[in-house]
Amino acid sequence: MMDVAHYMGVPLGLCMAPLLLGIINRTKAFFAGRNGSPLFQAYYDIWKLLRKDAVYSRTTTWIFRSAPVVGLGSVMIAMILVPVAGSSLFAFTGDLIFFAYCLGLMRFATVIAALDTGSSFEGMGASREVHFSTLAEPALLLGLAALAKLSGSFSLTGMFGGLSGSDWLASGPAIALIAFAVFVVFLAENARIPVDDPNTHLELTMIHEVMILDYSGPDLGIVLYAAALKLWVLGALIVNILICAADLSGFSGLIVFAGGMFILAVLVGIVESIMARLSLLKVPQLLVGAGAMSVLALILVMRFTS
Amino acid sequence: MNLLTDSILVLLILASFLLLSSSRLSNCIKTVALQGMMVGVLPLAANDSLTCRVTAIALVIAGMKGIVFPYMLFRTLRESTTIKELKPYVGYTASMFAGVVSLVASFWLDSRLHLPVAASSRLVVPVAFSMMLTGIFLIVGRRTAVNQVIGYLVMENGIYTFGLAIVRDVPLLVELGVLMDMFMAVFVMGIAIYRINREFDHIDSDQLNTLKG
Amino acid sequence: MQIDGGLIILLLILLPAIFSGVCQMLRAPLQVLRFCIAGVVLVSIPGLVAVFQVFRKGPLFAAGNWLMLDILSAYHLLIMMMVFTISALFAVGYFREEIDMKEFTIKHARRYGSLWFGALAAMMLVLVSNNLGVMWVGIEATTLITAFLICIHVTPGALEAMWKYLMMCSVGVAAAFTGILLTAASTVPVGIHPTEALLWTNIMNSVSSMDPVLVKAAFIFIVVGYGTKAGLAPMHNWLPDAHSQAPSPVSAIFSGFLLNAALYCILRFLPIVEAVTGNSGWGRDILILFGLLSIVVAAIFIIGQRDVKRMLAYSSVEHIGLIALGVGLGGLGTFAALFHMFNHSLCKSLAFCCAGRVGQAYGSNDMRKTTDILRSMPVLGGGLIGGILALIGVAPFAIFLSEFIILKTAIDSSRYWIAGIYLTGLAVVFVGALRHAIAMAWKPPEEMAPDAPAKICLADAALVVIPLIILLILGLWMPKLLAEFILKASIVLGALS
Amino acid sequence: MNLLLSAFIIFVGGSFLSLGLVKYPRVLRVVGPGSVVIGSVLGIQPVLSSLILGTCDFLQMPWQIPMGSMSIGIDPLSAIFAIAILFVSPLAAVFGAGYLKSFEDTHDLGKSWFFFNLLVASMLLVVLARNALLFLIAWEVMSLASFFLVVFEHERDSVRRAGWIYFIATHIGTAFLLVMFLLLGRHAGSLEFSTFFNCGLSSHLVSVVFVFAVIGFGTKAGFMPFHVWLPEAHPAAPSHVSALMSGVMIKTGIYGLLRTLTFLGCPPAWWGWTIIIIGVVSGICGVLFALAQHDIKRLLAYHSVENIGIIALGLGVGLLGVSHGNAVVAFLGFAGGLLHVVNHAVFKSLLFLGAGSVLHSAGTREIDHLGGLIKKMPLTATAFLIGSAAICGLPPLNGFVSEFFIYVGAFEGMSRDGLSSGAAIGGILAITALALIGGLAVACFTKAFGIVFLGEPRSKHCEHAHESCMSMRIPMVLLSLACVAMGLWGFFAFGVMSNVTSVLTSGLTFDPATCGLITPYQDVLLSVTLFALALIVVIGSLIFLRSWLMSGRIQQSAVTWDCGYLAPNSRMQYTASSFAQPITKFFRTFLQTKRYVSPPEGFFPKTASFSSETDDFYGEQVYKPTFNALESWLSRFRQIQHGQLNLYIMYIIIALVVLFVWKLR
Repeated sequence: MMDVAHYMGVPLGLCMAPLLLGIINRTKAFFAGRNGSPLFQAYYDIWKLLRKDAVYSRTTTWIFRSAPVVGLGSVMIAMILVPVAGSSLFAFTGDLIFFAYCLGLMRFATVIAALDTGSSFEGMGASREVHFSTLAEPALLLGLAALAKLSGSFSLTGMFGGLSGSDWLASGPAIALIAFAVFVVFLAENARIPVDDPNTHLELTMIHEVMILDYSGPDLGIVLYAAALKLWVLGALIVNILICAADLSGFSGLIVFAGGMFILAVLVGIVESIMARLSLLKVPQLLVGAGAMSVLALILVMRFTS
Repeated sequence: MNLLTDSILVLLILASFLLLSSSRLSNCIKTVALQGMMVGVLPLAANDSLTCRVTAIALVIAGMKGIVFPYMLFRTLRESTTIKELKPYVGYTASMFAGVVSLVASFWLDSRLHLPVAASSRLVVPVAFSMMLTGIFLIVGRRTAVNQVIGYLVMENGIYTFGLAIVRDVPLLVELGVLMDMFMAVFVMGIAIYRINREFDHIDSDQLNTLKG
Repeated sequence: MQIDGGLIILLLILLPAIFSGVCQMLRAPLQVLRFCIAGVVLVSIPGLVAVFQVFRKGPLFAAGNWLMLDILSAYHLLIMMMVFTISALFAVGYFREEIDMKEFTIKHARRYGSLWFGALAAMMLVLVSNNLGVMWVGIEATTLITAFLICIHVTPGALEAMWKYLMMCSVGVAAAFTGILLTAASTVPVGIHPTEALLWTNIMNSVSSMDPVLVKAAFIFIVVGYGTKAGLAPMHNWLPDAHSQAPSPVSAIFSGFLLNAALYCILRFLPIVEAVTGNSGWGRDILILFGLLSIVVAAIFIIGQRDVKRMLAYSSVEHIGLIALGVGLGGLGTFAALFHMFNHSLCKSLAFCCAGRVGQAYGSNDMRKTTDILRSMPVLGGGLIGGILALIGVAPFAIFLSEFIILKTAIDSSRYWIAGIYLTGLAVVFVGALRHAIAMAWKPPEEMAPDAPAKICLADAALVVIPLIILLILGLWMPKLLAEFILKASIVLGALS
Repeated sequence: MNLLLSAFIIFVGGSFLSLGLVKYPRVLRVVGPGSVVIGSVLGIQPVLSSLILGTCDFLQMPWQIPMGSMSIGIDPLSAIFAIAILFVSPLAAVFGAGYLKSFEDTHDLGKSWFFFNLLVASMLLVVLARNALLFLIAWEVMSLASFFLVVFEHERDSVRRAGWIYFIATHIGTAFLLVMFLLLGRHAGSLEFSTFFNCGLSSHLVSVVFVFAVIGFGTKAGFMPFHVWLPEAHPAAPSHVSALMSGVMIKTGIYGLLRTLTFLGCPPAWWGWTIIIIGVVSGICGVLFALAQHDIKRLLAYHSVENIGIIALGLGVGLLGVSHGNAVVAFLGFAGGLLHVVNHAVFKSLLFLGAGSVLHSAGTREIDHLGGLIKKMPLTATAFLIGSAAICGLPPLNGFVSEFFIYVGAFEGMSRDGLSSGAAIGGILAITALALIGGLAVACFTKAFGIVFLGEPRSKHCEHAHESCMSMRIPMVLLSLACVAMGLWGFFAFGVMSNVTSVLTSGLTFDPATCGLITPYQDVLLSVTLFALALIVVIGSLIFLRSWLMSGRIQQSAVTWDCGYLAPNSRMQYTASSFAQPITKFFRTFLQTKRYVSPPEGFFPKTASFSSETDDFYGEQVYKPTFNALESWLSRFRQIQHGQLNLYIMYIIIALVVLFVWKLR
């Protein structure tokens, strides 16, 4: 499929990812009745940070310094695999495994970097991060497996490309379940409410933010950017599930896709505005629930296709 | 001859009963000596044709069982302070009863087995069985070591009688060997009892139970 | 080379008997012990010649067929030589300390030497007799002679053990005598001349016309009777007492050959009863029952055992059970059982001798006290641990191989229950014995361990290492000669015909 | 074959030589590991050629032993295990040379090297043997040698106990193997492997053989309910031995199972199920227990259970594929499982060597007492990091490739049929388990690496820590490189794996390697390789970019942000226990962690303490009570030896009577 989306997907993501943060914040501001920060605030922040000097803890080592780039690199590779409007730069059978494990590598890097500081707060955040992602990973993979079963393909592109409106008609509930499960994983992995509050100011309650407490300067910029990219790639999965009904390709597909991403961001903003953060002890239940939904979807799918 | 054999056999059973019911060790030894003597002469009574060899062997055996073994046991007993079986596992009345039961069982067993009996009397095999059982009963049911040796002798008497009943002619060498072994056995047991007595100041087999597990 | 077989056989019995007397004339304890070595070597010469003859040309007969050495007894003879040699060699080291302490005087030594040779003569008589009655006489004689060997040192424990040994074995052997009488009775219809009625060869020739019921009854008496002496459960109770109280070289003989000799008598009867019952496995079933029972009982007692010699004694019960089981299974099992007999005798006599020396050094046979032996006495301790490992069936040792073949026989004949009980028993033994072995080998002692012996005697080292190496080699490579030998012997037992 | 034989002979010769060189420690230090290295170098060529070219070789020599024959052979299935043996053993040996130096005065290293060489030799023989008796003897020698290696530090109670448990477990496992081989041999008529195939066992007995093989080989491999010896023995053994045992020896169990499967013909579906369920249980429980451990080597030991679980998942998927006649699933499952065997051998031995290096320099295995070691032992830390990432299955390292195979195989199994088919559910199970294991493994190894090497030292143990000597570093470097290299070799692994799986399916109606269905997956693997490469390149260039960005910037140093607290100290850091606490609490039903808490009390609390201990569920709740009950039950029978002569004689009489009643009615 030699269309524009094939090549534009990755650049689009690289450019637009921080914008999602802006949209989310604007949505929240709208709900709170504030003006809010500019849409492009995330770009300003990253740009500002990249130009700053850095302060490092004496405890830290090269692990701490290289973790942001490892994270960024892996999320970029993951991005290559995510289809935009029905096609990705590369696709091969089983690439969703590679995708999931790239995000795993990013997490691994972030967590050990947090532990590198020796701070108990960052250790706490790291501990929570691995706990929640342990539960999120099966939910994500099972959800994707259900999609794979539905479409008969085991690559992200083939999977979303194989879905069509008729699938929605045939097994709509299953797909909806999957979309919801992946949405929960998306919120959890990106440290959004109700799992984590990116704007909290109490270290004891943070997850993602606390892990990067000690970063400063360019490294922090990279971390922020990588987080935005992660938001983008996981969000792209959801959007792909939802827009697969509209069999689009080419430039129009790109537009629809981007629109979908923005709507997703707005949705996140709405969720963040109307929901409170869950108690940390409740989060596992939410994630296990998401996993259960994935399993349910899988069973539904198998019933329908057998 | 049949009458003679039968009467000896009855005497043997009576001796067994006596052994079962008497508590004084010296009495027991005397009884077993008597029994041994009678067992020894049994072939003389049972055989129709007395050869020289049979007579000689019978006399030797009677001598051993009736004189030598008891003598050795008496010697052993003299060294020891125990003269009486105290508190046997099975009381004397009960022992008598057991003797009667074993006798009945022996007759029943004999009637079941249909052994090819070589001897003249049908009574030989059940009496032999009864003596074996009595011997074992004495070994199991009595505490003093001397009484256990006596039990062993009674059992041997039974086996010998049994052999008489079913085997026509045991080769001389074997017979002598067996006799020799028996002699040795009693001898060794005597020495053992003697030493046990010296070491422990008793010949109570019941108290020899430190080795277990 | 023409050798008179009869002469050799007579020599085999007479030589030890003469040596037994000679011992009374020696003047120093050490002299007696050395004479034991010389004597056993001297006996071995005609013994080996006879074994060779038998292997090459078939059975030797003597004294009007009353004495016979066939391939089965020759095989046992070989094992016996080996066990007695090991016992004699170890005795020097074992008693040396007691000699220095004046605990083992010339009086003791003479008695020991005489009885030791007496036992040899008696067991020789068992092996070479063709007459079942004479065989019985030999067994009873070994009982009486070895009873005194237990209490070379008169201690309360030794006396108690001796008394139990004496009584149980006498009663048992008396039962066996009843069995022999029944056998003799069963030959009556055959019409063999009475003086020859008890000759094994004659009986074997006339099994077809014997009364089966009598033979069966006889066999039951024989198995229980001789089984008492062989240490088959549940008649084994004298065995741990006697083995633990006897001096180690004597325990080695007990475990290494006395049990085998009694078992040998049972084995002699097996082909008779099998032939009479039409090879229906009637008699073999009994052996299987006792074999399994022995393995299980031994396993139970090995787990919680504290005394190392008692543990080894129970292990003997187990292994005798194994042999009985193997023979009971028949076929290849008989082969394995005979092979196992060799392995067990070699290994067990080594283990007993080492255990004795270790116990001497620590002043106790309690395994909770004799710990860290690999450090304090590397050679003898190593021999003990190696022996235990070999005994519990650790692989490259030959016992693994023989146990494997026994298992194979059980499975090949679809007797899975037997295989199951057998393996369970062995596993329990393994668990129990290994726990003790590990603690003995390495556990740091609570009190001070005895100082290591001043120097490791080369002879000791050789004594320990050579048997273990033989076991290793046999586990990995079985000489053709030995295989053929055992094969021929198992054919005598009616297997693999 | 001759080269392999000579390798074998060198191992054996080296072992006896080391035994003789006890008095010359300096020579021993060279000879002991030297023979392992030389032998391995010699042997690696035929193994590689068999693996790559798919050739088989067979050699039979007469052997003077009943039913035995010296039949040895090599085919790709043997070769893939042999390659693990011949690659890891020399490295472990070289490491051991440095590691054991500090034991020279107190321990008998001659014996240690004797058994080490013997272990390597016997492992090699196990995978080469083509006769059941030869196999069993080699198998037992392997157990014996490894037992003696485990109890190297035998003065410690825990070590002796571990050795005991290990030897018992492996021996009982062998009992099952004995029965299994004999059942096969009975119907085949000989104990040669070549006669075993389809030897006419009834379907009943085939199942028995399979179950016994799973139990017997599973005990060695560490399948979940039979794994109890692993967490005991691995911490007890010296680290290079743990590396060898965990990395290679337990894989011989997998080898045995696979070899047995080649005898049994087409497997029914429930075999695949069994193996998958074992894989799920071992994998998940293994990693959970690992997470709850404080002892780094115990943690690694549980991870071996986990990885064996992953291997079992692969094999189970493969079996399901075979039983459903699906060549693709069969190939991917088997290939994934087998590739994971090699991969695990590499990264697990790397991790054990790393742990050994830490233990050697810091003197403790308690994770909570360590910290900040990366500054003192940078190389060890880096190697351990690579191993950790690899064992988590993260790209671009080798663990990912094999897990990828299994994932894809499970998916293929799932996608073929609907719910009615077992293969589908098996696939779902495998995917779920792998996903969960992956997440938990990340948790576990971030903990292990993070707490041990990062942060500040948590106790005095770390103060004297130092980087290890050269002979300990080189193996770690080589193994790390292997982790990376094998992460990129997925494409090349394809050909090798099709050789190996064709052995596994040789007796079946289809051969995945030749039926052409699997060729598309060659491109898939090429993509994996390319992406792994791309990942490295991208990260590398980003690092370059970052350093360019940072050049000329002022980089200040400060204390770690302490949230306003003024006097932080290293004791306030997160510990391993606290790091894992949320997860262990979440899974407390499985873990049964014992917690010992004395909470701070009063207004001015002086002392408070918390400690937790997670014993093995099966060990503590299943085996121990069972064995104790059994022992006390059996000991009741000990009363029959009561010392009363009268009753002993009674036994004789009873035996007589019973026999008469039984046999002469």
